Amino acid sequence: MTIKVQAEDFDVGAELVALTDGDHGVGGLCSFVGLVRDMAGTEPIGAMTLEHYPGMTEKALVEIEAEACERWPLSSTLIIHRYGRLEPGDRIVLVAAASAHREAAFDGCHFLIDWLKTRAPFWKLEDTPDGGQWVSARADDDKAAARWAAASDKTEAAE
Amino acid sequence: MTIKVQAEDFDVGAELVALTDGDHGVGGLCSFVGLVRDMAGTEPIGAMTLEHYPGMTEKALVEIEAEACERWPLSSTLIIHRYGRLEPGDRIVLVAAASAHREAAFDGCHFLIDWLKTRAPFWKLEDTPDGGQWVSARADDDKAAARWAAASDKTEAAE
Amino acid sequence: MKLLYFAWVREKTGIGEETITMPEGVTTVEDLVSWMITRGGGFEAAFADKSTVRVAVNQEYAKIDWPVTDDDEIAFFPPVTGG
Amino acid sequence: MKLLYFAWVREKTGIGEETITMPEGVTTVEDLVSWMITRGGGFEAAFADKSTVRVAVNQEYAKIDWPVTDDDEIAFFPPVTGG
Repeated sequence: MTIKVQAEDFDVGAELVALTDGDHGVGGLCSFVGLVRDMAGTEPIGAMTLEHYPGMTEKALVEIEAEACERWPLSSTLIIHRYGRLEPGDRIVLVAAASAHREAAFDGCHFLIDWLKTRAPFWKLEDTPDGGQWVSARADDDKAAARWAAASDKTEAAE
Repeated sequence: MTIKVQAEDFDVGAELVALTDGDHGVGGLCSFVGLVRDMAGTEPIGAMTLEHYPGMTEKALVEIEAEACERWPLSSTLIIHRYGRLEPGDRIVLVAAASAHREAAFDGCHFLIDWLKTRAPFWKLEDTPDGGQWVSARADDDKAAARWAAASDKTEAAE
Repeated sequence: MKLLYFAWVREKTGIGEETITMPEGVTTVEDLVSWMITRGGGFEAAFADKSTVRVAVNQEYAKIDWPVTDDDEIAFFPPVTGG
Repeated sequence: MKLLYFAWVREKTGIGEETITMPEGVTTVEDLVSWMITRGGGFEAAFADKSTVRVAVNQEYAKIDWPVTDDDEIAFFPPVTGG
């Protein structure tokens, strides 16, 4: 259960190896890396700046990890999210989930990034030819997160 | 579109970095690492040996990658699978898919491992306290793979 | 109470952080937002479309009817767009 | 034709690879499997439950009615369990 909110880049390989190192009960490790694209829709972007809410951001990520661990049998999870100025090709975020079972690793990892995108206090400001533009929240992201909420409701109803 | 079938271990970080390096159209990279567990069901295992069909294995993996790239807008994919003797904690397989979009990266990666598990000619022999035991195909794996087959049928019907 | 503003809410209000004494008559998040608008200028602009502003009280997302006290840390920001 | 055996099919037949002349009367995968069983011993044991054996002709999965020729590479193996 690792959370890092940092300006610096991270080493994907080292982080993933550390996540399962010495735990021989792990059968699968799923990870997702989000990267800065050089396009925002049809507009080229030169760079972006990620703002966050120190304190609440970490707290929100801890809650998202705890929720994932409650829903799936995960042996370890990881969220690393950067802030500050980033350029196209730069890594923004790494989330990962390890489990004895493949499906739990996939679902746990997918849930981490979907919930992070709608719940963790980060805001993107993109440098476009027309100047800095705050990225709008995407309906698709809400939809992706709602999928997991529905699954949770079902679980609760069944209990 | 990289395929490697090898006895040696691989460097997850280096492989994933190489997969998106210089491609600033990539927004998401999803990967899955399969590892040797120290238990097979309730039985402890000391090690396992992976047998494969040189020639057909590579061919099957190329077909699985091609199918993934046909179904989702993936900018790159990777499959590395080991053979030979492996011990608990050892990496067996790495699959990864990069895309402009998060959902395509997740689906592409998930598809790669699900189809690999039911279509790529590899066979596991586990060292158990009762001697070497060939692992039986799991109904769960067939079910996981069938999910994607159904999705494909739907696509075809809609065309 | 400590007030924090992020992203374009911060740009519109023109400040990132301030400490104020809880205005008279304010007991909920909704009251506080109504008071914000009476401040005029950048504050009025920031809260012109209330549906686009999210609120956190003591670093937890809060609904409009959430109670607030003078000891609280209250943050205003747009829907999040990280990841 | 070149015949290959993998995993427990290989263990039961006792060989990994052999080259034979296509037996008389064999035109499909099904004919070849029937002929295998007539070889007796380990071959009979390997094909005792045909539903557990998969076949590939020239490195492509093949159904029971697939035609075979003397130039083919034909492999017999259990359902795959990699990954």
